[in-house]
Formats: sequence, structure tokens, C-alpha cells
Amino acid sequence: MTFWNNPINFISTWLTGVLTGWRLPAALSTILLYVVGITVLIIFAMTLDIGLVWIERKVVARFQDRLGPNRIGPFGLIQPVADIIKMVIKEDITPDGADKIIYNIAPVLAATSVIVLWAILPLASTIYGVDLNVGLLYIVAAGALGTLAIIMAGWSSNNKYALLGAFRMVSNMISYEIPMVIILLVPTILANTMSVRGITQAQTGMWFAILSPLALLIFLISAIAELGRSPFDLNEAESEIVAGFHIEYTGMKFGWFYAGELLHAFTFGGFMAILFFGGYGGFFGLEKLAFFSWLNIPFVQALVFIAKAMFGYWVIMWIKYSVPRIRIDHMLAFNWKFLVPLSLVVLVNTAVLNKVLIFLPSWLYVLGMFGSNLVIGFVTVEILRAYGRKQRKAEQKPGPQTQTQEQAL
Amino acid sequence: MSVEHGPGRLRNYNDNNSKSSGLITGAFNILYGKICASCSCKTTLWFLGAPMQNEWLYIGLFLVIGIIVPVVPLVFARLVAPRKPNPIKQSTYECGIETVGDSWVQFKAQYYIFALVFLVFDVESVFLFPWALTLKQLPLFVVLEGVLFIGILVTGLVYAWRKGMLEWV
Amino acid sequence: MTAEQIIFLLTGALVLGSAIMVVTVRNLLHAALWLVASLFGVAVLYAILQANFLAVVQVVVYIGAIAILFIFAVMLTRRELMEKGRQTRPNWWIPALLGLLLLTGLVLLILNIPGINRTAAALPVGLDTVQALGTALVSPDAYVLPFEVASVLMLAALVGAVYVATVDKK
Amino acid sequence: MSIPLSWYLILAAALFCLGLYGVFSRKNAIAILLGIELMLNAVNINLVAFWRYLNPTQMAGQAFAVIVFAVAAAEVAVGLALIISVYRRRKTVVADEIDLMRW
Repeated sequence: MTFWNNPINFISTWLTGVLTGWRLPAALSTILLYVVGITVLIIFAMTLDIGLVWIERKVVARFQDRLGPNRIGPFGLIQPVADIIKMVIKEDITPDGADKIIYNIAPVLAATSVIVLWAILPLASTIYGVDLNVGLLYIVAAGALGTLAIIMAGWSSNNKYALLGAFRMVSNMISYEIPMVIILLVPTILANTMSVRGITQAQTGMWFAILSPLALLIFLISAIAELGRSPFDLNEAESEIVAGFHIEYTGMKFGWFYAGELLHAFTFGGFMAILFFGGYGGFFGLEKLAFFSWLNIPFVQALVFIAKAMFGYWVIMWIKYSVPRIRIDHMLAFNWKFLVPLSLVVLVNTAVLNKVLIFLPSWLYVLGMFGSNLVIGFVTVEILRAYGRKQRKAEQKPGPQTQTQEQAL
Repeated sequence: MSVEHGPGRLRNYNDNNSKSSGLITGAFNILYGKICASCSCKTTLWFLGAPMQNEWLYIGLFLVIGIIVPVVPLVFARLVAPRKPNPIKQSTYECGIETVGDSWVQFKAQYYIFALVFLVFDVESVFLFPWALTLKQLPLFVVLEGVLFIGILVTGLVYAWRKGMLEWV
Repeated sequence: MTAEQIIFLLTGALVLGSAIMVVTVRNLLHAALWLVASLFGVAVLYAILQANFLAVVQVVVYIGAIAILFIFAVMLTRRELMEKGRQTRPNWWIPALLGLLLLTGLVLLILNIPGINRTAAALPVGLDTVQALGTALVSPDAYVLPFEVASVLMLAALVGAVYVATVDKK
Repeated sequence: MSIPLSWYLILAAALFCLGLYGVFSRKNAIAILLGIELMLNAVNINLVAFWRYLNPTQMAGQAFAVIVFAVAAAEVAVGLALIISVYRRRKTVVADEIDLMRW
């Protein structure tokens, strides 16, 4: 029974016993334990990543009314393995004039910046890497490493398109990092902690998605932009700059950019589940009933978490394959003139209301938070509508319309 | 003793199923009592003594292994993949035509302006995190301090907006 | 020598080695990337010092924002730099000597402070440093004024930088 | 915490001196700013080390370090904006050549 209640602890206790039985010093055995745990976690993430390749290809095929991979293995399930073999045995070409060291570091850094996110991902109440008390900022910090990887890749390739793609991608990522950081403050305020595990536990009774739906929306948008997925995939706009920052990469180095992007998307789906949908828990108190006590089993929780993360990933895919690309000037204007002010309003609203309404009974608190979000959303939409009306009126009058497209590089 | 980190997470959280707490206390005793006593110096467990250390050690190891894992297939690919470089293959890609000019094309300074605005906002919004953690404990005026902080931030945004710096010219 | 000391020495080697590269390497973009490595090492130092918040903020602010800004600036100006061979002044040995003298003086000074070889006690149990920092930053009897003034400073920097960097519309 | 406080101070001193060397020996204005960043970080290491070793419940060191972050960011923003602006007008980033106000 203990194994099912707390598998990690069970295994670690057992392994510690084994290792100390070999007369290893306690410190060394703990480090060994860490290494084993980390390796298992990363291998799990990588296996999931391979599965994601298949899911991504299948889903995009369905969106485009195709079948997708269906030749290798049942339903094409072995396809990603074949992809990997192909990538590994492809010739690795380094372009002339490339800055070799930086060129080789960039894909590794891109993959690492995603993998390290798994250190703080709580898969279940007792299955997680580490419970960092600055977890949310850790996510942002890992994103900073990813930005660096992209700029390194673009610069070292010695290619115009790569550099342009990197510049676009980086200005995109850093711009949308602002609403993301601001909106990460909302769960922080609601849960009164920055640890992802604490945020999950704070949502056992009520999802933050209900307390602050606007925050969820802004987080989703900025997460998609951080990922550089369509409609924000200017970095790899095929029709303009061919493939963006990874244009010169071949074989497995390209593979890491690709795999990193997929795992990143899934991980952000996971973070969306953690921050707004209760992560592995959040059953609205259902798990306290005797009949539903199986919901507390860590492996069930992990399955619930993966399902929620898959849902987030699916939403990201859904948007990716149904929305056309946005022009860079529109994209940056949308961020700085719309998302940043809106996220600041949501933040102030959450901070003030959370302080004022906390004394009320909980149903009034929830209603107040939800209602205030609705009001903000409504007002925003009205302002946008009035602005659009004004814009249309101005367009009907013949005026100096000098906004041309080719200026928008 | 509040070591609660790592795969060898050693304390039972107040989860609903605390039936196993006896066993976990036992594990605790094994880890902290007996091992410590057996090696006769408590300081060897330096990273277990301090919980923070513990979590950063874990993240450091995670970073190292997270670097090794992507490197392994690259090294493997280096061993098995063919390597027949020639000048044409290695020339920089430019849609099939010969590469024209330097890769160092002139950039719009606008990218830089956005990075400037970003830097200021990034620093400021990061500083709001400690503030956000105190809201529950401290009285309402603390919220207002934060609102003042955000207000000053917004002034900057409004200035940049009115100055036309947020336009992509 | 405990494991912690070994980690500290490795990190220190990373910080100082990268810093040496920052000040000597010719390619400015490489210098900026070495700066990233050095600053990352400093973040590790903060982690060893159990300043969790500062460790993460160091990565977010320095690597995610300041280094990116440096790289952008290098890319906007680099064309000029490739041609002009030497990156150091001809009389570079004077600052080198100055730095060495200063270092010697500082080290002698540091080693002569009584009780400088003290080691730190463990943090008080239950002290959440992030929360304590937040309380310190917003309490009127602590650092609320610097906190708000920092905001004003950033505002001034933003206004100034945006004004200076504005392209003259001719 | 088995590291003596002096180690941190010596490391910070060395970092500071390296930054100083960078500031005085480099021609390029951007490289000079890089040196200044190193010096600011050296100061921060000291602040945090003193916080940790002297009185961890008193958050003065960390609060100061946070303010230094803000100062560093402001300095980089304005400094690089100036350099870019000068570069646009005079096509140079070499500090010695920006000498219009010298005499």
C-alpha cells in the first residue's frame, strides 16, 4: 500500500537502504538517488516527446482533412522512431563562416531550457522533482535561456534569414514575456505562494480559471507567443524568411529544436493546468468523499495531470492550425497596447479584490472575482468596439493612410 | 527538519492519506538518525541540513543531466552519420541562388526600442513578486503601494505610447 | 574540504574565467556571451547563499533582458567593429597594473578583518526569504521608499532611453 | 554552510578588479558597459554574502541587491541607448573618438 501512496518515497527509501548497505557515504548515496530520479524523469519526458511527435502529426492531419502517418506500425505509431533514426543518420552540415562553438551549443541549450522545466513540474502530490519556493520565476528564467539559444542559433549560422528570424523571434518572445510575468502574479496572489506545488494545492477547492478567466486567456496567448507557434510564428514564416533561426541546422541538431518546441508546448499546457486548472488535483473537494478516494492515488493523479496538460497542448495545437499568421507590427502592437495594459488591470483587480473580498463567505468571494473579470472583459470589448468604429469612420474619409505593408519588415 | 525536496522527498505532506506516516517517520529516522550516527559526523549531510541547498543541488544536477541528454544523440549522430563536406554543400542557404553579400544586414532600430521597453518592464514586474507574496499578511495600504508602483510603470508605458515608440515604423 | 566548498570553487572559477574572457576577447558578441556565463555563475553563487529569489531574478533580468539588450546593441553596431583589429587601448597595462594593485590591497584588507573566516549559521527554520524580502520591501519602516524610488528610476530610465534612442524624423 | 565569508569577498574583489580593467582598457563603449556590469555584480555578491553571513533575518542585503538590479537595468538601458544614438550620428562606438565635448 505504501508504494501506491507514495511511490517516490518508497523507492528512495529502499534504494537508500541498498546503497548504504554497500557502505556508501550518506551524502554520496543521496546524490546517486537524485541522479537516478532525474534520469528517470528526463527519460519519461523524452519518451513523451516522441509520443508528441506522433500526436502532433496526427492532429494536424485531422485538422487538414488528411490521415497523417499511417504506414509504420499500427496507426503509424512507430513513425516518430523512424523519424529519429532518419535524423541521427543524416549528414550534419555546418555552413561556411559559422561560429562553430556557438552553432553547436545553441540546439543543446534550446533543448535544455525546456527539459529543466520538468524539475519543478508536479506530476502528482508525491511525484515531483523539487518544490522551489520561486517556482514561477524559475519558469521565466528557463524561458530566458531559450531566448538566448535562439539568438545564438540565428547569429552563428551566418545566414541572413537565420538572423532575421532570430531577431523577430526574440523581439516576439521578450515582448510577450511581459504579460506572462504580470499574469503569473495573479496565481501568486491567489495562492499566496510562488511554488507550483503550493499553487496546485491551493486549488483543491476552486480552480483559478474560475477566479480569473481573463488571466487564463492572457496566459494562453502569451504562452503561445513564447512558444513561437502560429499565429505568432513569424520567426519561421516560410514565405518570407524560409525557416527562421534554424534554417542551417540539419539532422539531430534540427531535431532538438523541433523536439524542444513540441515538449515546450506540452510543458506549457502542463503549466496552464497547474496554474489555472488545479494540476493533478482540483476536483472541487470530490476526492474527500470515500467513493472517490482513488483520486488520491499518485498514479491516478499523474494521469489526471497528463490529461489536463494534453488538453492544454491540444488547445495550443488547435489555435496553431486554424489561425493565420499575424504581421509583426500587429503582433507587437497587440502586445504592448492591448495585452500589457489589460494584464496590469487584471493584476490590480485581483490584488485589490482578493484583499477586500476575502472576508466574505467563499461563494460571494468566487462570485465577486468571477464577476469582476466579466466586467473587465466586457469593458475591454466595448472599448475595442468603439475604437474599431472610430477606425472605420476614419477609413471611410479619404485621409493620409500611409501605413504601408512593406514598411513592416 | 523540513527536508521536502527531491525525488527522495522525505517528509509526508499533509495529504489526505497519512496512514503511512508511521513508515515515513521510520524512513526519516533511518536517514537522519541512524546514518548520521553511523558515520559519526552530522556535517557530512551538509546539503540535507539546509533545505534550500538541497533543492538547488537537485536543480544543478537536473541542469547537468539536462545538458547531457541532448548531447548524447548529437555525439551518436557524429559517429554514425556520413561526413562528406564540399564547398557547395556548405555554402549558406539562400533559396537556391548564390549567397549575396554579408549576412550582416542592417536591422531596424525598432527591434532595439522594443528590447529597451521590455527591459524596464521585465525588471519592474519581477520586483512585484515579493510584493504579491505579502498581500495576505499585511494591511490594505500595501496593496496600494503596489498599485502606486504599477501606476508609475504605466506612466512609462503611456509615455512610450504617446511618443510613438510602440509603432512599428 | 567539503563538497560545498568544491562547488563554490568551481563556480568561482566559472565566474572569474568568464569575466577574464569578457574583458579580453576580441569579438564583442563573444564577450556578451561570456558575460552571460559569468552572470550565470553569479546566479549559482546566490543559490549557494540560499538567496532563491535573487538567484532566479539574476537569470531573468541579467540573462533574459540585459544580455539580450547587449547582444542587440552589438548587432546594431557590429559592422564597424570587425575591421578595427585591436579592441584594447595601447596602454592596457596601466589598468591591468591598477587592477592587480587594487586586488592585492583589497585581499590584504579583507584578510585582516577579524572574524572574516566565519561560516554562516543555518537559516532560521520557517524563514521564507522571498516573503521576508517582500515584507521588507513594502514595510514603511523598512525599504518601501527605495522600492518606489526604484520604480521612479526605471521610469526615468525608460523615458530617457526612449527619448535618446528616438530616430530623428527629418 | 562551510564556506568562509572571506572567499566570497575575495571572489567579489577579483570580479570587481576584472570589471575595472575592462572599463579602462577597452576601446569599445559597449565593452566598457560590459565591464561595468561585472563591477555591479561584484557589489551584489558582497551584499548577498553579508546578508547571509551577518543577519539573515534582516533583509537589508537582499533589498539592496534588488535596488542594484534596478540601477543596473537603468544604466544599461540609458547607456546603450546613448551608444546607439551616437553610433547613428557618428558611425562609431569607440569611446575615444566620441570627443566632441572634450575641450
